[in-house]
Amino acid sequence: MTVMNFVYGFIILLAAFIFQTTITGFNRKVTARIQKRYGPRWYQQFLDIFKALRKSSITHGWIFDFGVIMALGGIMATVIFIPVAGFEAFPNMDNVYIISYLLAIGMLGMAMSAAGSGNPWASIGVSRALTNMLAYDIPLMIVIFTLIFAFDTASVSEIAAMQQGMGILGWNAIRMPLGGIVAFIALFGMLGKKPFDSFIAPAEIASGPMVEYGGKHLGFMFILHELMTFIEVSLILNLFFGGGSSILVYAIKYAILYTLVNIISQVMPRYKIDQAVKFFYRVPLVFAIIQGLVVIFLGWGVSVWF
Amino acid sequence: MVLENQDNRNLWEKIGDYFSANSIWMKWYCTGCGAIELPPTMTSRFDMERLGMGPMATPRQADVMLITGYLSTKTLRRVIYSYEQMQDPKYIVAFGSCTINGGVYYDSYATINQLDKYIPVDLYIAGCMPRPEAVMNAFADLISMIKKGQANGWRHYQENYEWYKKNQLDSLEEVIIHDEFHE
Amino acid sequence: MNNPVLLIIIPLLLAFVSVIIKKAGKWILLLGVLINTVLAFFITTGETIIGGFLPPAGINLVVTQFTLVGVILINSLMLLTIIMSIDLVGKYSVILLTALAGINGMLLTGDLFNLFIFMEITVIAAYILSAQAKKYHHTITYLIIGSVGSTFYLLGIILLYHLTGSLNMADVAAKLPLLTTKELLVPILLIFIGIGVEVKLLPVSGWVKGVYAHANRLIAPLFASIIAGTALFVFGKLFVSVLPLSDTLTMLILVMSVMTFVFGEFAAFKQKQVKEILLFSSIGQAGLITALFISGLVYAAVILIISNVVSKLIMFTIAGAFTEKYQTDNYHSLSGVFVHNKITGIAFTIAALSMTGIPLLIGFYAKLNILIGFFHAGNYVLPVIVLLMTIVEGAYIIKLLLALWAPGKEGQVSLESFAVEKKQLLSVKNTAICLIVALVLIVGGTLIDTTSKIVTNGQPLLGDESPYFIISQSKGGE
Amino acid sequence: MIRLASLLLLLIGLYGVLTTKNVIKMIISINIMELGVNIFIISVGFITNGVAPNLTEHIDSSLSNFVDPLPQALVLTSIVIGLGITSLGLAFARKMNKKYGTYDLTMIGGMKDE
Amino acid sequence: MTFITVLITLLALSVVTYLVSLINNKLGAYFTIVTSLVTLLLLFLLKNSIGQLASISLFTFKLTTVGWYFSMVMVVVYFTSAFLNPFWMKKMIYPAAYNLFYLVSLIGTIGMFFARDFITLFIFWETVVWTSTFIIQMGKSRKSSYVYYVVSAIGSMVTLFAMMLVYQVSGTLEISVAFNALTGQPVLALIVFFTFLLAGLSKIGIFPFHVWLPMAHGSAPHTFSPVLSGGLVKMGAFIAYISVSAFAAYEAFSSSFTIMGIPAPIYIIMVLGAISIVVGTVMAIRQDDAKKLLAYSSVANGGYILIGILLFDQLAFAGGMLHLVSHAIASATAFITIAIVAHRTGTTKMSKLGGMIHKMPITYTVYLIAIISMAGIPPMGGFVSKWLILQGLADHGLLFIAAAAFFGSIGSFMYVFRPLSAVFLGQLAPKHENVKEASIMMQIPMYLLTIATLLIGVFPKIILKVIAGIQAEAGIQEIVMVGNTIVVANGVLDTFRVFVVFGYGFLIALVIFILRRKSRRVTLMDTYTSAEFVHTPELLHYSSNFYAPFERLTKKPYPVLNLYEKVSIKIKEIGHMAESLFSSPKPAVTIFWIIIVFAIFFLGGVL
Repeated sequence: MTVMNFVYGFIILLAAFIFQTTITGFNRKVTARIQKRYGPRWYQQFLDIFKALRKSSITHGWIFDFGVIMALGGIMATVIFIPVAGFEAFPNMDNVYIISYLLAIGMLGMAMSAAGSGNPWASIGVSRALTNMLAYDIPLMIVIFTLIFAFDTASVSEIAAMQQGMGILGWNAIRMPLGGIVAFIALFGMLGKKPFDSFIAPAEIASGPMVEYGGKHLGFMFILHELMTFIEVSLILNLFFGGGSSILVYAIKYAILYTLVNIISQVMPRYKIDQAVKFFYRVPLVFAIIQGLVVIFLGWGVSVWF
Repeated sequence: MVLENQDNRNLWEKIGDYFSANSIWMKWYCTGCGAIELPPTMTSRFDMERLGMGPMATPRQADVMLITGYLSTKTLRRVIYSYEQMQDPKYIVAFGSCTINGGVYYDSYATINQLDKYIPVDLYIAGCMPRPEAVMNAFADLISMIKKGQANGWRHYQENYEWYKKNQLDSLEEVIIHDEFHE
Repeated sequence: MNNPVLLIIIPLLLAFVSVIIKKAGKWILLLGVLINTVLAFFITTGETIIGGFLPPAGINLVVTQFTLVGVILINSLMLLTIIMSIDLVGKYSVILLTALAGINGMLLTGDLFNLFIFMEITVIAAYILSAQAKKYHHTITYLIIGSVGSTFYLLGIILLYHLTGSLNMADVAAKLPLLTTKELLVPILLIFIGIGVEVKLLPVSGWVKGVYAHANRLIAPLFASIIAGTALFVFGKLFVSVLPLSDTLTMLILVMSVMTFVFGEFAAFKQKQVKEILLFSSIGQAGLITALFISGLVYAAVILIISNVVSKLIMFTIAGAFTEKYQTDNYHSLSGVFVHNKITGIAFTIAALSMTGIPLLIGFYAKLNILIGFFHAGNYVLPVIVLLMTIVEGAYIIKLLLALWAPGKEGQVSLESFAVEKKQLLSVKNTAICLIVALVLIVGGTLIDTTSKIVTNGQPLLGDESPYFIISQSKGGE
Repeated sequence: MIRLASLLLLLIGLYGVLTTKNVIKMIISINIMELGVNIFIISVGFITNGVAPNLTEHIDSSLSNFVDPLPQALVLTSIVIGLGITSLGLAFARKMNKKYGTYDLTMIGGMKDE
Repeated sequence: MTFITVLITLLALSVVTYLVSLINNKLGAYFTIVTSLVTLLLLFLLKNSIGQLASISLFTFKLTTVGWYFSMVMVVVYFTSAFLNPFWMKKMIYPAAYNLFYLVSLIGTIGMFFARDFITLFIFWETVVWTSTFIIQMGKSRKSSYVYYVVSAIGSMVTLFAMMLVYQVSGTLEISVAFNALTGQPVLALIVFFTFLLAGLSKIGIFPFHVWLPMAHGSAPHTFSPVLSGGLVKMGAFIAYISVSAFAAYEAFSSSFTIMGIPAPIYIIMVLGAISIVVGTVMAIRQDDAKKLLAYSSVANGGYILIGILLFDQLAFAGGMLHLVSHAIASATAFITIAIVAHRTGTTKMSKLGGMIHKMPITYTVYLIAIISMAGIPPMGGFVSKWLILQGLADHGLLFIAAAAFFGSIGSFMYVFRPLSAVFLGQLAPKHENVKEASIMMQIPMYLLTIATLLIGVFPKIILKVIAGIQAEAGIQEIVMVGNTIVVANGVLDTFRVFVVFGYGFLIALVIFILRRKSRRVTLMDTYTSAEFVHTPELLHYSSNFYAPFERLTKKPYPVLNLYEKVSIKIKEIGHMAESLFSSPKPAVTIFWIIIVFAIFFLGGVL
């Protein structure tokens, strides 16, 4: 653990933020085009974030601030652990459990801060978000568990590396197709994209957890959202779509994956939260378990494809 | 209301205003008939996201409040309450003649005639109701005003708070009411 | 001094004295019981011939280690009961002395017909005692069932006499194996039912509830621990060492005992009156003890009898005090009664816990021996039943204890102010006795080696060779 | 024969206890039972053409047709005990009648025990 | 110093405590703190004499690492909870007895963990059961105490059966030797395994036996709930440990049917553990009472511990053992904070609380750290143990159990957040306007436990070293630590680094936050209400039906809940039947039965 590690970490943070915000801006345009609009400027997302940071803000007590900071801190720490195309700021720290549980501290911070505002919408939003998490995470974790069992490692970068060299056929999403489907669906839930966006639901619960945020808190939330998106997409990308052999490949794959999710989500309606839970437990969970059984008992898709 | 013309902003404020001008989130207060003019403004025909504008769920997040029509005394209380919850810098765009002079309701006992006696309006859009073209035009004007640092209604409200409060209390007796049967 | 006849003679004699000197009745009673208790500690094992005829023709008293335990136990308990309830004795001193004589006779006699006579003496005394509650219909019920039972017993021993030509237990025991099972069936069955009525085996003990439930502080422990204990000892003596049981009969009696055990505990679980809980629990325990005797686990049975009668003595005394002071023994109406009577409560609790078989109390030691004995006999079903019933027993005991200790509604913190009105349950003397007896339960359960030495005196009880728990053996050398 | 008769008496007594409601009748039934048992006891010791078991010079002690004396002793005791129980029972019955005004157990059994 | 000396010292101290309590119960309560502290110190000194044998009267003891480990956990929990005792003395109906039982149950647990033979184990076990039963009834509910006892009794009686069976077969009571006699007798081994484990299962609250936990934990005196959940529940884990180590379940069932290398009997128990994770999680999410919620979370965490210990390998076993500590500490902390809230406000119902953070920020922070650990989020203790368990499960490929573990771990976010939000965050009801922060005395245990949680989370080595010792003692592969890094076959974990990086991220965020303009403080009621004027804070507090959609999904409770009640009713019915059939006041009925018995026996004898 040297200073350089931290510098690298900061670089990853910055790069992730800039990259993801750009991609988000790009996708806002994509969305607009789907809706036959012109859409905002590609850097609109940056403008929004900086504008939010610029505004004045209110606070509902120390936890309202502390939660936001803790959320962003936790998410930033998680981003630092994400391996990008074989590049790791802190080597050997890319354990999939660390990433997925460290992610939770960010969420906890956000939830805490939101609930600390004393606004019932925020609490409802948090309750929905957590329920949503319970829905998508189980199938996803089972598939990840299958991967760990199959490759005998929980390191994200090692799993990513094992998929490379065989082209598209090496991807876990192809080797373990059901698992790939589960991961792809779960990504929607993780990103809070339609049809699993009921915890934001601006017209229903006034944007849920974010209801009381204005000014810099809102700006933090936006940054947080961008970084979280980066973590989640990267995780799925590394685990199921082969990661990337170079930064460029990684970025392209990333953009395609994210855009694909965005495009699909744009034509989706919204599930009620209990419907989402039911859906995840009916389809992806069954898929995940079948995939797990296939891998564990038959060994298909572990060492070789075909 | 007199808008300040001389530009005495420092560099940070200028940069900030640049961001503010290009990213305007609105809270549209759908009190009157003007609300129906906004969907076409937002969707593919006029697409106000081009300007970096978009709807937001709560006043805390929003930069601009659109008063889309006449205000009864009852709704005025809510408008004032929501406005005070917004974060600086914040702007108000008032739609239609009702907000300017009462419009067709000029002699109604239940509506107010002149909005800027109660809260600072940065921009009026004339018409009954203004069409989306007019609305888009007004937004463009608002953007340029912000860029120039001329949309200072929120500052004006802070500076003349007593005056506004007095007007509000004269008409409403009480802004934040404690009892739902009061009105 | 080792003539056990005195144990029978002295109470009888004093009973006559007590008739004459009515005023001093209770002191004579106390004297008699005291003498008896002291004597009980000094008798030694052996055979005493009465009347000069040698057995089998003559009458004899047989003192084995088994009877010795019974005699000491029962006489001491009698003493304690009398001391505790001396104020209630009143005109019953004659009856009590007679009962004492009958009880000692039952325990000591070596003759089947004498057993009948002593049993009748005891039972008649019991009838009269049961009338103390002035519930004459219950007394009559008891009387009728008891009479039928004794008639059966009489018929049974006469049949045995017919078959063997002897009434001496040892002689009969020696002769019976020569007879066929079928010949023996009816007499054994009749004797079993006759004793079963007194032992409180279930289908034939309808009298118990009526009599026990209304008995007072004096009568209730007398019935529950003294008479019941005696009956159990007699049962053990008869069915382990005298009467050979065929396999079928063993099985049937075992089933009946176990049924008594199970149903007794279940019925106790259902009750809400303290005395009714205790009486059904007594029935259940009696079932278990007979089952142990039938299975040949005499040591375990004796320990269980000790545990049970001592516990019941304390508990019934206190339960009697409930009725005496609060006119009810429904535990819901007695909520928090021990708040004001902590020491009484502690004694009651220890007794109850011992009954449930809590470690370091003698009930636990009994349970250990039961398990070890059954396992040794290759019986894996009965231990399961015993343990399941322990759970049921524990359940109603804890419910009872909680109600008596902790007043207040469900969902509220229990406070002293919710408790029933403050009354002193037992006098200081009685409280002290209860506590000391409770401590005996603890000591007996802790110093296991001593207990076993006292009970067995180094020789197997009634020829029971099955293993039992001793620390020095079980823990191995170290 | 006599044993059958005694058995019959026993059963009659049992039947009586089972079916009657009146306490007095029950006690009588028990008496009948006891009677049956007593007769049975006697019959056990009875030997046809037996001799009284008196040890005098007139009787040859080697004879084997002594009537067994023991049952007769037993029966005496049994009768005494039976008498005691009967009188006790009757006394209780009287008491009961005084308290409840009836000899019928079923009438009282239905009452609350308070 | 011998163990017997320690035991007798403690016994003497507890008697002294009792006597002091009789005079002044508050002073007595302080004595409980002192005594438990003395216990802690003495136990710490005993670490050097591990391996020592001791015996007194009926009891024999052997000092083992695992016993030491378990009893240290227990004493820490007892010691810290004891700080609350003085404040509850006037709410107790029997304060002196409470103090005595508190200490006796502590001694009971210690004796149990060091027991060398079955009888000692059983006696101390029952001591704990009874003392805790009598303590629980001093709380809100007698019924809970009753249920607690009954379920415990089911466990202990069945276990007694197993112990005596083993004694019968082996002729010895010594735990480490007795089980050897079972080799080569698979059926017997099976019976002994299930029956012996039952006490553990009932104590740790595994699925069909979990009913007592929420009732007892929920309504026990607030001072005792931390002990129950943090401490006593862990006694079950000890039984589970014996069943895999001394009993050597893996060797005993090596020839039986295996699932992923796990013998079927062990797998069945693990499935029960998995079910209790799911049930505990689902039920915890549904609770309104904070203590009940935490109690159900204990059910779920008990499942983790059981699974971990039963796997008995390098990884998951260490995880289970570590989870024992981390959950004990976290759960005790959480219960202590809730107890303090209850002390200040008089309720534990979440729908009646809210906004406590503004009145008791320290309590809040402590609770926050506790739940972070409980939910298994990185910088805290709970994460390391959960990580080890999950890695271990992945190592074995136990899919379904892992699924339950994931469910429990994600579900724990939901249930731990609920009290956080409903009790501490949200609107402050006006009636709680004058609530004060916990007093210094109450804060001490909170600080101690919080530090412990953090230490375990950041430097798990402290505990894992001991666990490695236990693993060596049990003869399995030891957990490997290189520096601060836990190195296992399928992953590495360096919690210190995680902590530092988290701190780094936090620092960056803090800097950005401070650099921006200061926020204006507004009141809690100045919040977005769709421009409606609301003046009742209670109306703006979202706390009842917190997870309404989820509750809708899990509306139908599973049938086992009523099982005990049904059995109890059935027993009463049979009892009533027996009573009315056999205890009629009419003599004719009994005579009838005499005849029937005669007839049956006669027929039986003749045929």
